[in-house]
Amino acid sequence: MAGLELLSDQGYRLDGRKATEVRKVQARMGVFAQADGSAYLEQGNTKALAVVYGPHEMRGSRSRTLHDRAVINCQYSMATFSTAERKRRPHGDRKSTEMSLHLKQTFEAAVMTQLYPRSQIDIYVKILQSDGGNYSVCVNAATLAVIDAGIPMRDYVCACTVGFVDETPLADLCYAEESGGVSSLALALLPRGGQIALLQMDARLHQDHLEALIEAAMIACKGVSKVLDEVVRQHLQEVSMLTAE
Amino acid sequence: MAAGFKTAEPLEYHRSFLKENCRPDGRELSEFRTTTLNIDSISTADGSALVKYGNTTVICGIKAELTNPTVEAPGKGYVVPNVDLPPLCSSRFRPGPPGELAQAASQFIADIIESSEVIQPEDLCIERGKLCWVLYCDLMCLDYDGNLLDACVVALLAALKNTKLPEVTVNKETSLPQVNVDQRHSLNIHRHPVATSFSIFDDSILMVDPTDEEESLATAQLTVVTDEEERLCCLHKPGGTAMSGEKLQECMSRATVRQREIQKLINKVIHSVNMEK
Amino acid sequence: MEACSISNLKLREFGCEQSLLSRPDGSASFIQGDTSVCAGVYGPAEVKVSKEIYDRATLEVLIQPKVGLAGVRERSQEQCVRETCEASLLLSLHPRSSLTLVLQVIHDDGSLLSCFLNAACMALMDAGLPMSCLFCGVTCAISADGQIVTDPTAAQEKESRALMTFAIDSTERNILMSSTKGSFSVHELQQCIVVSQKASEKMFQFYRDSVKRRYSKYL
Amino acid sequence: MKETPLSNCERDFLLKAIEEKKRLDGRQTYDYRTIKVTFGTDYGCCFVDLGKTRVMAQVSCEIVAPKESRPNEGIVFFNIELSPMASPTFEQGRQSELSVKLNRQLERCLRNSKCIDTESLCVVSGEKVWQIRVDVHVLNHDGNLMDASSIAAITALCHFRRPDVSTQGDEITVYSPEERDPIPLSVYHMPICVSFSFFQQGTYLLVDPCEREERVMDGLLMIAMNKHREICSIQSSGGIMLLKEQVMRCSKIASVKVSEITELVGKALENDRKARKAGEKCGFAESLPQERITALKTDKTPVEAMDVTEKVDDIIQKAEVPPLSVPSPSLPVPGVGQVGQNTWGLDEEEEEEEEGEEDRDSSGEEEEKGTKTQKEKDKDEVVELSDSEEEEVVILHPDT
Amino acid sequence: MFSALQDRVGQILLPGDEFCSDTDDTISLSEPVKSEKLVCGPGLRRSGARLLVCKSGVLRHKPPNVFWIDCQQRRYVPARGETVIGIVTAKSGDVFKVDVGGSEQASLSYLAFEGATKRNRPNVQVGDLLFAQFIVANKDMEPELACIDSSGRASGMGVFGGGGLLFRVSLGLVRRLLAPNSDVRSDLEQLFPCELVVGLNGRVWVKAASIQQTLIVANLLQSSDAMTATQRRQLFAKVQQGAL
Repeated sequence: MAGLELLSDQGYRLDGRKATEVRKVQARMGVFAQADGSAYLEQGNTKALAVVYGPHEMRGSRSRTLHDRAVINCQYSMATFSTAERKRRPHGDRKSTEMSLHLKQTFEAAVMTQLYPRSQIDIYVKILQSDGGNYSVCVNAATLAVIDAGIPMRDYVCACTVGFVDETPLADLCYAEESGGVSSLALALLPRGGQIALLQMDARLHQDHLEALIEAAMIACKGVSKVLDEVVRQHLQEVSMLTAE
Repeated sequence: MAAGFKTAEPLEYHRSFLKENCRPDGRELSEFRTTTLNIDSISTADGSALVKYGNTTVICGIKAELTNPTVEAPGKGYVVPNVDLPPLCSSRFRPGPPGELAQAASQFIADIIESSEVIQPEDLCIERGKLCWVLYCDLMCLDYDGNLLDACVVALLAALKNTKLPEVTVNKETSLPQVNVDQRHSLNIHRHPVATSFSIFDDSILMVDPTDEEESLATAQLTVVTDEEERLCCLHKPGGTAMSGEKLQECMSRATVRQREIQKLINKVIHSVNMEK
Repeated sequence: MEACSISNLKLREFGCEQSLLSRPDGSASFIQGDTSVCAGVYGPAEVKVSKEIYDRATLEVLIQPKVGLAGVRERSQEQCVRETCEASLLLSLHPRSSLTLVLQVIHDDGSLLSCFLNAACMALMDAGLPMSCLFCGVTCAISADGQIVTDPTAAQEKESRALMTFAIDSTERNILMSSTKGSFSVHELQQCIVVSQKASEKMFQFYRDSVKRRYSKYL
Repeated sequence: MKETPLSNCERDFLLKAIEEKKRLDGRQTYDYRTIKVTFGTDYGCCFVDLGKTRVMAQVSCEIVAPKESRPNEGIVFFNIELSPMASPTFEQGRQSELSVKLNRQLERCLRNSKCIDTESLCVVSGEKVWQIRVDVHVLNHDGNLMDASSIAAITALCHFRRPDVSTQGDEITVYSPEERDPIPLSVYHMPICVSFSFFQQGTYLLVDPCEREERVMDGLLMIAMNKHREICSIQSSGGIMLLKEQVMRCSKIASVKVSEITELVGKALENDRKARKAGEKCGFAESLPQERITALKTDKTPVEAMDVTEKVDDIIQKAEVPPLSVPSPSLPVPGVGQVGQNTWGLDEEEEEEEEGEEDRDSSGEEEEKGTKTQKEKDKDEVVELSDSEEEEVVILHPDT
Repeated sequence: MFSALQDRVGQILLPGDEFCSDTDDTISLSEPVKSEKLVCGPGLRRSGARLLVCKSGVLRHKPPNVFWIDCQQRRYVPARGETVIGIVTAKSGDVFKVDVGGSEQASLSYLAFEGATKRNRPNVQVGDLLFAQFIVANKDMEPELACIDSSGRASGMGVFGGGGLLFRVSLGLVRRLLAPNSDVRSDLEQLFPCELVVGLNGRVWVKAASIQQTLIVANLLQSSDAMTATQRRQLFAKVQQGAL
């Protein structure tokens, strides 16, 4: 890649991480009182906030009610200050509409919607600071928020973005790597069954490398799911201690 | 009782009048409503005119601005007409983007300006390829009671004749335009297009200058635009009952009479405004 | 009142294909020389409450240009085609329903509005909608030297002094719709009307032949 | 207008048929429907028929100012129009979910994979570059719009020729096709999309789903590749649970299909180039299927015009000549004229003191005052302009 | 008028053609001027003394005095007494909303089933197929369906559809299928046994022994839509020995 050296020959990346190392994940659940479920997640410098309302009765267009399962309504938007130059239309443009579509689809697969027929679950995700991997950070934050709301899910949904430089897959790309024209693959995984809820790839990559890239992405996702699992257990510990007194 | 009959059976109500070939407001079939013209009523515009066809009121304001000509036509300035039907002129128009009637009217006015060559675009050019005038002609309907197109054409023509453009000289070194406001010359108008609208009732009866009610009950609309040399600039009939060549000929002769009438009116009013200055 | 001379008038080769699309209820493509248009008709179908008319069907015409979005010119052409179709369709037979006519420009090489009208008429017939008469579109241009040219190409249109498009109905050959550009004398207008009425004979004969060919298997 | 609903029995039958590897039109699981590629009259216009799905693509170019972030690169813009002609559910104007998804996927597949050389589109670096606009119109929706649109878009781009251009200083001249023959775009590779539909939670897989199969499928995996077996983009949608092995199997099938389609497109482009070189007429008119009974074509037909002049003359004679005398307008006050018998007796109110102003208090006047332009009351009153933002207020006296 | 129509039977007519009665009823002393009664079906419209054609198609004649235009149409317009296949779209209160492919959704009361009472309601789910008859269908009223005939028996109507395939054909083919001794049906019978439900709104439901045969019948019917009788027989014969 022209310009900056994405992967030095000793195997270190721009921010000093190893090829398969995921950025530092810090998360807190139950950050808002009035929401049914909420979570704040930082993955490296990318900060996202997820809020879940529901399952509640259908509001807005009644015609979309499904008589056998809940309708998931997702909205993805980026704060105007989240990127270098100010974003004029935070959620109207095609990119964020598509991102909301993908979130909706990912969680329609993971959440057990058939338990709540004729109802609606709203998931709102806001990117406060964007440093690459927006999609995967949103999915991870939303997973925590749905768990915090107590809505049953088949499994954690953890996502990760993987790049491919000089024949080696790089886990969890930051903005510099993503915009450097690296072919990036975003993967949302249900770790226990190894099932892929969503797969999205840009830029050119030869077919033979595809297997290696997906393998690396699944390992990275499993790593993220361990971190998320640990955050949930610790949150439940605190809550149970408070109620125990 | 007549009001009840009119709202219950509007078509029958009108037919009863048309049998004695007159109309609910007392006019004959080929008679126009009182046409009132007021020139130079807006001082902030470079040219303005207000026209009333009975209740239908249209005001036209022309603002001239300096701009560089388009790549395809470096030697020509251009005219940007726009017909606006705000909600205040009739309950049928809702706020928001212009509806089909407003857009069709704007397109009609643009076609008239181009087809009738009322002004030569070359007159609007100051410096070939660099600087020219653009005339924004905004026609706003203040009260909609049928026959919008006739009122718009007369308002536009009167406003164009009333337009005064300041002198512009391009300073050689800085190539910046210098505008001296007090030295103004008016546009020279080559042709005087005047529109005459008809509507056809019950596929047979032809009537001139329809009101809003007559327009909504009519089965066809026709607008003929002629200039002083009896050349036709536009024959706009967007569908509706078919008309034979003879019927069209009848309309065209009525239109030429109307053209002379309006031209006389405009010249007199312009003359009175200049006299008074 | 100078009149223009009329000699060797001709119509470019034209053709039509019916029910070429599977989804619309009626569809037709019409080709005049290089100008070609594709039309699709849906209806009588469900109508939006805001557009519902109690005693007749609501006809909606949409013109899609080849490049970019529909502008003011397409909107005024839509009005012409819509009111022409409304004059020929028996809308009162299907109250509170909607008819949608979509016209897609395939290629514009002159006489586009008449190609719209011909495609619309064939598509409405293909959809089996009740009509009181047929209509066809004829475009006449008056060239710089006063010649009348029927069915002009884009080049002929550009350097013509005046351009007129007429919709003519099949029963009494009268003028349903007229849309003109440029200036012309009354005499020239009447001449173009009579020429268009003559040309419409050929078009209606072509309509009859194409329907005859289409039903040739069911006689 | 809503789509006709899908009945339960139709859904059950389709799923059972797929389990027995049987499809509605008798295709195998990995078969494509017949693909027909034809070209329009001018360069850059191409039609793709994928079974009954019909799509038209048109490429056009325009000189615009470049983006600040990339001053010496041209701009390529894609737009898929779901025309209301294609299906009763497509509405005019409103961006439906499907249209957003298709547009984004086409953009990702053709723009992010850099298949068009944008540097060659630069005319004057930083000032003027070519903007290539690809409009894809969907004419008939019978399933799998993504594949049809991507084939149409890339074929139209290869078929397109932009006018030649030369620059002297900052003056650029664009040559029309007659002066210099236009230049093709430089296309590095041709990404083609292949769509796989999944049924019964991923157990069954079909290529190129038709419209009925799309309505019963759980999800869709779209893989865009070029003939050098490079993957340009992957996108999975719908609530499906994929396994890694399935994705790998799909990419192998995709590479086979892509090479077939690329070869077909290459042949079509070649035939068209030969036809244009041989000077034959080409375009939509030629592709009219003459053999079908629903199509009919006639060649040039003369219009006999013998008795035109007689007819016109008798029409004009019959019409009565318009009267020459015309009622003259009355001028109650300078600046105001009126013609036609006036019903409101304007003259009696002659003695109104405000001259030069409409003295009838018709409704038109009040609203007009409400409008932003302040109407001039009379000569000496200071004309107070609307709160326009210029610093100093210029008082205009109309009678100077 | 009668003879004018008579000699145009089998020809193509376009909207706008008309038959006026005054041309041919020459007052002849010989045979008494019988007032012939004409029954004009779809595609013909009476306006004053004239008979106007309003759809393009072939003029057909049934012996006594019935004339109609056989027009190829895809969009169904409900008419009283016609049996159609509908899809249940909604259950609101005691009325089912049924999609019949027309301009409005038809309504079907829960009592309009055989043996249905207030307590013993019919088991109808959203998405089921219904074979029903129109009891009310005109342009000014919402169409109404019923699954019982005048004597209260179902006679073949009601919910059906397990295991078969529903597909759409043009209204012309449906009329030919339902014609008394229709040749299309006789050709089909020679192929292999199958169950066929034909709705006048262009919807056909077919179920054969295996899925393969059901698909073959469906494809045959859809392709024979635009074929002459001879071409169809060849196709059926080819299928007979070929792809069994």
